[in-house]
Amino acid sequence: MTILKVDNLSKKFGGLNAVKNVSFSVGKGEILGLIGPNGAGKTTCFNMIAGVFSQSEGKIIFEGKEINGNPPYVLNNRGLARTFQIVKPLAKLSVFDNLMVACLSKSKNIKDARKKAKEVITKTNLEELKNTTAGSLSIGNLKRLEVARALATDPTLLLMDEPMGGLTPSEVDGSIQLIKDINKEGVTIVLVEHIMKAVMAVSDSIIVLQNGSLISKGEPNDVVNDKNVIKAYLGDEYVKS
Amino acid sequence: MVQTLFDGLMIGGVYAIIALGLTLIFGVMRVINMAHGEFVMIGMFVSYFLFTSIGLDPFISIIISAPACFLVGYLLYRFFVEKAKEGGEENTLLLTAGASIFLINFMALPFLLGPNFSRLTGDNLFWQNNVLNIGSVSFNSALLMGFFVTGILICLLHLFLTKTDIGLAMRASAQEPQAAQIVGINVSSISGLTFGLGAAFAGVAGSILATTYPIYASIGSLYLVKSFIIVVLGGMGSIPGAAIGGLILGVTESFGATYIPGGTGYRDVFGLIIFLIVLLYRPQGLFGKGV
Amino acid sequence: MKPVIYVMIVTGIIAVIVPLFADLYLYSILTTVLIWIMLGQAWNLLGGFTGQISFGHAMFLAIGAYSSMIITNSLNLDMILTLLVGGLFAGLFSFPLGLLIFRLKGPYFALATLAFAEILHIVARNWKGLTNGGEGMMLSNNATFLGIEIFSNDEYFFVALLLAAIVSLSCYYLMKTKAGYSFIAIRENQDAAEAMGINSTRTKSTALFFSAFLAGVAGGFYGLYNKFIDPEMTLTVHMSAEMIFVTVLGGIGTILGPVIGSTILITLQEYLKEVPMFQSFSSLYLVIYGLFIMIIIVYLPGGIIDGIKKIRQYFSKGGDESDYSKSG
Amino acid sequence: MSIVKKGLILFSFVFIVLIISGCNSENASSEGDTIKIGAVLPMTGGNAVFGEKFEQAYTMAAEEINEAGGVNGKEIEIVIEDSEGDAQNARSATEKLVSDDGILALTGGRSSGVTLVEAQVAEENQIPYLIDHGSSDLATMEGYTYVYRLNPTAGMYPNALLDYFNENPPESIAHINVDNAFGEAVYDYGLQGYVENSDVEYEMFEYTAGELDLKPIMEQAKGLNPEVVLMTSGNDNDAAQLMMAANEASLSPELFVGTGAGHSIMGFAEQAGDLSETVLTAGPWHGDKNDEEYQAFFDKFTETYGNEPGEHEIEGYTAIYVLADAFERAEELNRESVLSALDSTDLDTIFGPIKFEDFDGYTNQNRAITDVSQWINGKMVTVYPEDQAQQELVPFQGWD
Repeated sequence: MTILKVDNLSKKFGGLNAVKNVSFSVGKGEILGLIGPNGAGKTTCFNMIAGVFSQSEGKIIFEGKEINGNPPYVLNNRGLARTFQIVKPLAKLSVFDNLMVACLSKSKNIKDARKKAKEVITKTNLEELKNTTAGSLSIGNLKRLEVARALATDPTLLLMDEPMGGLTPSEVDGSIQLIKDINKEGVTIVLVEHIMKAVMAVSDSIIVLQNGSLISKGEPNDVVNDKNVIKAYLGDEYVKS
Repeated sequence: MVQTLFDGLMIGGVYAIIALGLTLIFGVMRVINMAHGEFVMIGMFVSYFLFTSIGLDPFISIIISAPACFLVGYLLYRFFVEKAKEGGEENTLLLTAGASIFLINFMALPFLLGPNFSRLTGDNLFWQNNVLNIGSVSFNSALLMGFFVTGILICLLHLFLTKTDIGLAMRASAQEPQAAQIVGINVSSISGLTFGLGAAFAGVAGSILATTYPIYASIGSLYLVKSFIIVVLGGMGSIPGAAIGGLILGVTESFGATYIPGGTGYRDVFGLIIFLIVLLYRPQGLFGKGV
Repeated sequence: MKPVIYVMIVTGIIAVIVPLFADLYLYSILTTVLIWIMLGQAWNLLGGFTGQISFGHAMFLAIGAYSSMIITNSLNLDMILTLLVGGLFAGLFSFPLGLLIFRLKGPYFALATLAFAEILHIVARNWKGLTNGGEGMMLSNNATFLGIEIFSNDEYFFVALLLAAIVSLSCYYLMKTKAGYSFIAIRENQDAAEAMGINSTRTKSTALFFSAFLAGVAGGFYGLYNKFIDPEMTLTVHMSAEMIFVTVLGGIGTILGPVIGSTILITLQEYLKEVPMFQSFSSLYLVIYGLFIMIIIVYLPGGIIDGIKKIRQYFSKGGDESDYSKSG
Repeated sequence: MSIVKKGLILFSFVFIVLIISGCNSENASSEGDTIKIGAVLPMTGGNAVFGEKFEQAYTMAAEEINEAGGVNGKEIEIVIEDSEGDAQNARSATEKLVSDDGILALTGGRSSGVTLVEAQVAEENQIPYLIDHGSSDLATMEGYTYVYRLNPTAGMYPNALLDYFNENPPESIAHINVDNAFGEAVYDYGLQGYVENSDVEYEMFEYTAGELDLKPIMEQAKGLNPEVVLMTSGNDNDAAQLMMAANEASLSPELFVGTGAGHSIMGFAEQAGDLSETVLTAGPWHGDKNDEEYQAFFDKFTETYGNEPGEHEIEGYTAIYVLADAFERAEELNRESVLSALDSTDLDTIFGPIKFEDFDGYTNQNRAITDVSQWINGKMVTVYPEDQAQQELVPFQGWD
């Protein structure tokens, strides 16, 4: 059953049309990879779904209800969470309190929130960093905290904006494992990422954008071998005849 | 009607020259300077001292009051403001508020300005109660002269900021200190320069105002709020914006005070209301580029 | 030990010791300190915890002060009711204000609050019917607290002690609630807070409401204590700045900040007047006071509490990280 | 930092407060051989110049009395507390003086707001307070038993002027009034009665104290084409600024009349220069020039302090003499007997006869003489009422 349906979505910034009638849908429990060269409109698409700004044309339907630039907190209450490409930790607060803020938006009182926060912390194994102030964490842990905070709001759909950017290889593996665990608990994920290894490892299906329009859609292996994807990414000479 | 317009332009010129220095300190450097009025007061004191001791005309004593205030501003920046900036906005706000208390009461010590009101008087003061009538409109000649001096200064500062390399370095180190450092700008001394220049312009305003207005230690706080209004009204960091913002505020208050019944008591409210409207609906101000 | 108990103990000790040797003047100093603790706490809710630096908070103080004076002079209600109503008026006034100016951030927000306070100042000076204009208002009948008539300085001192304790405790517990966490989240990073389901405008206006309410209550008490108010005492930039001084000096964003800041600032002002060395020139003591503020802000940006923490960490080599949920 | 530790820190802070304040209240006890007078004055802030004037007047009076053997052998000492010129400091400053038992009476205050608060605190703590300059009528209309006033109230300032107007009624008056307590009292308790029951065309224009751009107000007043322009300002700074604005707007009525305070002090003539020529001022009588006692005071003051005494200095000087006289006549040296002594004060001073009576709603108010004077080449000369007039009143000179 599709949880998110995007149909001929487009967005114009003045003269520039960043996204040109893109359509795709995401099934419940699926992981969708969203890839494409820089400036392909990935983040614009992502932000429209996350409610940061509204679309010029087209519809986004999330769990049967339309999204059109509604404020992020409304969408979050409807079960849509997101992580930021540039991490936004609550710097002066401890890791535990970062999670408390997220848990409180869904739980009735402090006690439940505290219990939930403990759960999430163990699930995302940030246990030993519990009391350190978020501002002093490494980039890897900051990215992990972003995911943990998003998870703590019990989302049904999680939008991830380049969660692996700037990570060491071992941190990438940790992140892949984290995404898989979250997905196992029934959370649908839309993942924007450049590191192909990760996208291939986790995605059930992939869509590829290039200067605003959708050039390929489907299983990871077919998409990877699709000529125009290679052309878009690596340039003509790499296209095997 | 015409008289009110020119009255408004004259007082607008006064507001503009006071706010001019603040466009550098607040507009460009984003430092909320609560002691800006005190720089104006120091400029007034320097002109008062020079006039009473050697009879130097206030407009000429600008060549001494501007560097004097520059020094005060530069020292205040390098020893205090620069360190307080890391602590966040409310720290610079409080630091300069503390500096304001310090400067007002320091100048109120007997051997400086002392507690009393003084004023430039005497026949050798060319500007003494000198009213100029052009057509049916009467002008205070000192403010008229001040109006032209302000106009020239505005153009000079605008050209300085936009055309010269130091001006460019000033704006760069205000907007992106790290980036400016990487390309070899000594940010702390350039910022000190900007702060000092802002103070110097306030000193010039002091000298101009000394011709017609009373000189006492706490006069600075009178136009503090208005200067912030003008800087935001004109657009943060936009020199022509501040000048025109000052004129608009002056003319609005003048018309409000003259034509709205009982308006004299509510005179300042008109300026404040315009300020709020601009702040809410056009945050980059009338002439500022998008913030 | 639960904070409520420890606050009660401390308040009890003070209430017992002070009368032993306090004279009229000392009572007035301590009451002024307690009033500024309340005002500091009120400002801290919005400025310290929610990160919205307001530079015109004197307007809520003034609304509280004028409404309390008018209510006591006309209806002579009990002080508790008068202060609550005064606070409520300030709180209600904060809603339309919040909707209007919460779109603004940083210096613009501060300047907008400053502009509103100036407008109120001019209105207070000219609206003779309500505020008796520049002449100010005198308290015509004596306020009563729980039925007891409050008149002399020691009576006002005890009420002030009680109110300051209640205000500080209510701030402490407010910050423990869900609202408290969302205040802090907005201060730290508004986008992240919104992404976690926090409606920033509603939360900010909630913070402003509580902050205005407490400032109104403190303002009401300030008016009744002084038994006379005029626009210059309630609506000047100096009053708004003093609220910030008290909080930032003690330690912004902490419950104890305003308590320590107010105690030090007010007693320092009075003490400097006493020092014979400064009597030579009448304005010398304020020169020293201004210099003191400048030095504190430069060398103790986090305020005195932060300073104490740093000193403690310096000695104990790696003291415990400040886990928010534990510290004040 | 656990809660307990913070509790201790808080507690220690409050304790330090007690020690600091405690120590300075010790030296306040009376050492027997001096009688102290407490005064709350604006020693800092915008009105510090007036604090200095009163301090000079008090010191000179006290020195003179002490040289002449003091009061029954005891020396007089003046203790001054700074109010910074605003009412919120007045309460703690007054309470500081009150808690010093050596102080038997209070004076000073200067601005209306501070005077009202000082009166309240004096009444609450049963200490006599002799107002020497504060003009807000409220201070002696609240039925206070401990508050006395030797100077006229703001409402009384225009008394002599209103007599003059009754003799030669003007058609139109433009009143440029300051929007603080002083300005309101001048109108509410002084002019309002006259304006309502005479057919003069009267309009008030309000300005804020310290405002520098007064030209629009003068332009509006000009629209009324007034025969008399009445001006009220609390200090010489504003008074001079009003004349300069009138000059710029070339507003030229028959008469320019200030209502005392700012228009009745030397500072006005110094700041306004020749613009002050022929400007009238209606306010407290500032001494009879040809009375030798007054002349002696005038010369001695000018010689010791380098500037000529005006309304403030005369009132301050007189206040100390009135209190000294009360101390002398009091049976014992305590606040109650000083109070009863003040009640029966009947003293002739350079400020005229001093007697405290209850009349038209005032209590313990001295019927101080008011007059209309005119600035003639930098000097204030009484021109009305005739019996004290030194010169004939001349209309406004106009702007040459």
